[in-house]
Amino acid sequence: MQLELSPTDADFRMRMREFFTSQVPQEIRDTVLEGRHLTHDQIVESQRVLNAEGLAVPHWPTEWGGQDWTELQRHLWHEEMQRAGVPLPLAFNASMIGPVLAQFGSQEQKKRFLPATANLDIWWSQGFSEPDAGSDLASLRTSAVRDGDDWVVNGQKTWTTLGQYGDWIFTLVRTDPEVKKQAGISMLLIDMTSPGVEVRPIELIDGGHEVNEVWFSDVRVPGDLLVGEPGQGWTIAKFLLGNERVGVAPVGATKRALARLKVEAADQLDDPLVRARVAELENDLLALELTALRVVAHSSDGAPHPASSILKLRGSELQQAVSELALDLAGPASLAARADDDSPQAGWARRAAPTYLNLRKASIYGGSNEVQRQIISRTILGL
Amino acid sequence: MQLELSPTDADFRMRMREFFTSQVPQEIRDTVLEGRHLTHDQIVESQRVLNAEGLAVPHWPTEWGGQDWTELQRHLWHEEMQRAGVPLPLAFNASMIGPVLAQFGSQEQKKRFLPATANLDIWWSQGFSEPDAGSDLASLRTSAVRDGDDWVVNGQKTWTTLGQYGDWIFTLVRTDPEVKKQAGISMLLIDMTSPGVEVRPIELIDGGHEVNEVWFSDVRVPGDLLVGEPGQGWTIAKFLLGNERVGVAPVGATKRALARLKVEAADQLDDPLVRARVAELENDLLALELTALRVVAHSSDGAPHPASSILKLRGSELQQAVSELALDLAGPASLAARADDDSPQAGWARRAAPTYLNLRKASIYGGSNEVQRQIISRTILGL
Amino acid sequence: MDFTYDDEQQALRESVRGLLATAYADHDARRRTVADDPGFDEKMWSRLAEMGILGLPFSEADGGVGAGPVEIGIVCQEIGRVLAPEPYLASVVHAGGLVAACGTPEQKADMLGRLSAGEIVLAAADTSPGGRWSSANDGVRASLDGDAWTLTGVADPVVAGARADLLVATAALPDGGTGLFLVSPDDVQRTGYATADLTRAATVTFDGSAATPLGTPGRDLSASIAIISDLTRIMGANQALGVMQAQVRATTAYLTSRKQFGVTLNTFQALTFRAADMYVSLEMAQSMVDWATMTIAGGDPAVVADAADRVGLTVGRSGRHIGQEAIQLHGGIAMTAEYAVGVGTAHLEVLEQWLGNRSHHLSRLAARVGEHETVDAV
Amino acid sequence: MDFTYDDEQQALRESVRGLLATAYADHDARRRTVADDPGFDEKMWSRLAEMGILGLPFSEADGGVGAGPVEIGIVCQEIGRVLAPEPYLASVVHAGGLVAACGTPEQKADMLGRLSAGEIVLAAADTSPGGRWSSANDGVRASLDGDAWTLTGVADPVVAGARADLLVATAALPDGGTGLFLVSPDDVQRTGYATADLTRAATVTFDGSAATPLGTPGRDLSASIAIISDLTRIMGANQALGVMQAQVRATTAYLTSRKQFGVTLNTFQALTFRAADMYVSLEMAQSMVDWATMTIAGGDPAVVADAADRVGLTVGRSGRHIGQEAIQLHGGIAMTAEYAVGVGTAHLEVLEQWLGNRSHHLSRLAARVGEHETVDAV
Repeated sequence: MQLELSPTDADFRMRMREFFTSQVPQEIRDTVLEGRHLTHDQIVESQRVLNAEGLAVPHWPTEWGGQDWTELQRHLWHEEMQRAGVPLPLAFNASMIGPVLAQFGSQEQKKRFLPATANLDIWWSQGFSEPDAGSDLASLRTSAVRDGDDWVVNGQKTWTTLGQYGDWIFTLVRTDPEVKKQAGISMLLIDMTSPGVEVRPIELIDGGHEVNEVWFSDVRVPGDLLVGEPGQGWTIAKFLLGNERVGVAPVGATKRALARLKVEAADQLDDPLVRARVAELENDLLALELTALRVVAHSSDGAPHPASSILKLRGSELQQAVSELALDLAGPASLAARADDDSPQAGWARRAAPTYLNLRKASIYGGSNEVQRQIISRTILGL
Repeated sequence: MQLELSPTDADFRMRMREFFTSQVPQEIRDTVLEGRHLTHDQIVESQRVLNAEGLAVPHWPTEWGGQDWTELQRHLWHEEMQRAGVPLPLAFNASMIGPVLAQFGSQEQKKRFLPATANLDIWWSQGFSEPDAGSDLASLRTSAVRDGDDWVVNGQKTWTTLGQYGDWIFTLVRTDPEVKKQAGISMLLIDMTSPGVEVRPIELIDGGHEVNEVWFSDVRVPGDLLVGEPGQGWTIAKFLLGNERVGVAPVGATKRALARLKVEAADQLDDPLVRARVAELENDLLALELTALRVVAHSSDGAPHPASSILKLRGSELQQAVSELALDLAGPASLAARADDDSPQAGWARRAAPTYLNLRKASIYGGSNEVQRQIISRTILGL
Repeated sequence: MDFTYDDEQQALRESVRGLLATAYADHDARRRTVADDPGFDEKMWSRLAEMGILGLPFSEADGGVGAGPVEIGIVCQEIGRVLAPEPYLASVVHAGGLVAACGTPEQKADMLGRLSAGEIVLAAADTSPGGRWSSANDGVRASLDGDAWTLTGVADPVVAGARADLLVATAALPDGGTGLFLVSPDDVQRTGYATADLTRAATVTFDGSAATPLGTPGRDLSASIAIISDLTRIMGANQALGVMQAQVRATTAYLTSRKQFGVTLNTFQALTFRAADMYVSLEMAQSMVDWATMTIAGGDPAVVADAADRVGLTVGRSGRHIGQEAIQLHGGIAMTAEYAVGVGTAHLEVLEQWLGNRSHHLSRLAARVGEHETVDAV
Repeated sequence: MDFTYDDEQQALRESVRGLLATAYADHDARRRTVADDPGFDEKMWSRLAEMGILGLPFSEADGGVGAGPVEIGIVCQEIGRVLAPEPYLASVVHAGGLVAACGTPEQKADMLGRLSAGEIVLAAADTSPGGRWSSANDGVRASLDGDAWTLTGVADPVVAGARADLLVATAALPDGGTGLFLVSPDDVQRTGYATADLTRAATVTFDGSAATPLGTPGRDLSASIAIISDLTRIMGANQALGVMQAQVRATTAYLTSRKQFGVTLNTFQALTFRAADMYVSLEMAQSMVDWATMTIAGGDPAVVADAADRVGLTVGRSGRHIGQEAIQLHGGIAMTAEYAVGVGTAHLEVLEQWLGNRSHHLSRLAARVGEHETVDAV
């Protein structure tokens, strides 16, 4: 057992830190650090800066732009981005469809999509959840029917995050209604400019437009846009969801949020009860960070460590707890949630309530905390 | 809606307060208030003082020593006893077998047992739980087989609280193994001096001897000691458990415990974090007390209000939380748990750890908090 | 001691519930109403006036109905239940309460009469940017030149401040203490905005704004301001209770109807137990709300202030618990503005941070634990 | 960075586990052992000496093995796992640590050699009645008459104090500061007692008791005393971790085997989810324990003190959570002294209140939140 980073890893970390803080535009990083909303163009710009340096998709195969890093190095890369306020590479591209195509895609699909995906020339959306298929994804009903070489898609997806920016969408569709649930599912790549694709915004309780419904009406999809084999969709989806592990716990971002809060609400740190809440959170975040490092240390390539469920569970709880503290420290100023920038109330205080409300999603999306508890109790504890 | 007690009720309360604080020996009340263990004789003495004034079994039929009080008056009586440190009348006598015999017993049984039960001339024990029949009481296996006019009892009961003092025990036994679970159960009254009855102590984690195993080996019980009809045991048990409502939430006792703690650990009240814990607990206790009053106000005679599950749940949680605060305030002094009275550590601090450990039972015994949550979700919420 | 409503109170509840249900039982209607300024339905405001609801707290002499705190609490609970956006708490209970407590007989008769009739909307400007629930408002200062008073400074958030026909403003007096002033919106700069739950508030900037003292000019009214704040807190707790009742009901309905993995969600014990815990929180909140509301009749400001802290702590905590769990047990759908549950959680937060959050109340209670032996209900 | 044990550490763990398992895997054996004084098994103490476990922390020059904190932590975890009652933490880690840190070369060679060989039991007397985890011990005062030192005052609780062959006592020095003294049990009055988990402790009364200064006479050793307390806290956290691991394991085993209503308890999702939360607490505790143990090697007392507070807070909270839930999920059986789970909960409490409870650590950490921007693992 040893705490210190090896000289190699310490150098690596320093290199990441220097790059992120010097090459990614300050304005973009400030937007992240202050908890403001990133624009489409900021997200794209940031990812291209990373990609130019080979830092957008390090966990991909080296052939397609990946880096041959250790798990620890990937972790350090991820933490340093959060520390510096660098927007993480778009998850739909970097963590989801990219690895899927690298693993299951045809050589043609790889050539066509992977470079553009790494560079965010294509913005991918995710089309998995449906109104009646959330945690129970296998119940999905969106259908794809063979018509010559094409597939004709009908149905509805929902909770499509940032679908309003999407160029393409990777979807799970039912290609065989006769076989049992999981076996009839396939993955299709769909150009969102195709006739019959409609994206409708869903307004969230923080007033933001972050998720969408996506409707498919007789959308014609060429046959070469099916990933893997027909009926392999469930396998691919499990592979994809397993890859969510990297970056599952936003430790660095939550630490930055708490650190900023200590500065922004510094006058309230005289209150021993406030200090105690901060101290508890800092300690919990340390425990979480250490647990993430332990998971990294024990991960072998590929298979997600079951303890990643712990990271998701605690990570979301602490992210929410910090936002709750911010709300309490903001107090009456938090009412100015939708006031404009001329407001006499501090920006962080105005953002406190929307952020608090928005982050309720953290324990729902990406495998709810109930699902995580189920994984822990079944897979780890054998219950 | 009105907060004040009516003049009648205010008088009633003052009368109770005066009686309890002047007629029940100070030494007994100090024992309760300081959280020390009562002796057998103290419990008996106290109940006889109450019974002489008609205050031991006020909820019984007036014919058998009860008082024709309102629910609110019963509540005030109960709270004032706790406030004054008066030991509550022995639950097995006053709240369990007494009402059962008054409702289901034969006239002979009533005459024979009720006056002696009210006066604690007979100390009753409860023989319900078995090693494999706890929350799932209907699985009980202790058998009673007809032999002429008698019943012959074999089996084992457990968790028999204060069984070491028991003169008689009311038991649930299986008199008919052929019919479905609940239908084959009857209630028998058994003289604990009968041949074949053996009481074995169970040592608890606080070092105390509070519960026992009771073994029955060919114990012969005269037929006139069966309560009600054969097979009526389940009905009687449900009636009995429903009666546990009165006194289900030890609000007054927990309030006293917290008030004493504030005095005993007064030097630590300078710490804002300690004050905050105390303030939270005081507020929670107030909410619980008010809820108990609301339940009392809405109770119609007989049927237990479903909200009584809330009182049990929160009552045990707060009782435990106060004991936990005491432990933290005791600090290193709490190590002197089994030191004798010559110890230089304060008595309250020495009792902190055993009390904390002992009160873990509060959320297990008498219908565990899981059972209470089930009742709430099913009966009240319809889930 | 009695925790039940009498027949008249029951009738009041039914009629308010009926009126509000026609408008807002469908959450879409609430959503449409708050989409545009002033963020509430002026017609509903008139109807509430016609039913005598707006005049409930004020004496008949002043054009009101002269009802008690229990009745006002009933109205607030019903408002909370459907998230009705009308500024009852801000305008009637808080601003109206300040006028009733401190105004001259003429001021009261004039303003409360018009308020009760639904002719005007009042707003209390009592908080400066960054202020935290203090009855002093150091961000706004009153000056006296001859017998003309003016105010200078900024108040924010002023709930209902953009729509208000008249502002009731607190300000630091030249000789110390805090006074109350009536200020015409024409004499200030106002910038309206929406809170997270689409309640409306405003930044109000006084810049030598003409002001009419409420009551005797120059008198320190801190004590009265504090009392009315405490009453508003207790009524806010009633409103929060209504929200929580609706959330628990919605959650149980969802658990018994929504299917996952082929069965309804109430098949999952981990969820039903959490619903049970929500219900426990709700009952505790109900007890404290009823109690705090009843303490008002006693008329002792110290008792009411204590009750306001106590109910603020309990309801603050219950609100967090129930509001968060209601969203979690619903899942994604409750994250949307289309669904009342998530918006209700936003409303609970706005009420709490506006009137005093649980940390604030806990700190105040913690400071007083040494002053009593036990806290007794009666 | 490496969170895994090397081969030697693995082997150490296996051999300690093996030895302790033969004695205490059956909880009845532990129960019989603690029933009588001295509350542990002298033969086991000798065997631990023979295996080199007692000498683990001490240099080879002093008769020890010269192992590092990770090795000592392994031993403490294994002790916790079976609730072994031998006074390793009190006698070796704490009292032995004080001697190692402050003794003269002669004192160290003498005492640590005999301690490592299992020939003596030491106990640290560093707390006065009512004292709360301070390195000053105002309840015991040292006096110097000529070159003869004496102590007067009361120490309590002194863990392992009744059995100890030699006491290592802290005392206020005549000229200020805190010194360390060796005191023979013959020169004090001792009253032994059992703690809630049947660990043994004692009240030790010094009444002009002859005392030999540890190290340089008269020097203020507060800093060293604090360092050893922090090391003991971290090793206590290792021990608590072992207890919690055993409790989580016992709970999952119980849930999969115990039947109610005809099915095993793991059928009830409300229970399995709570077991999952216990596991989360356990993992967080494990991370902090590993981390805090590793900080010791860095040798910076301020870092170690901070780590002791952090692990104290986390393990304190995990211990409450896991200890309470382990009993609750077992039900009545865990309330009995016959069953290891409840006794483990008692042991967690004794460790916590002996070495510093979570409130204490939280207060200390809270006082420092303004001194750093973030808390970083590396």
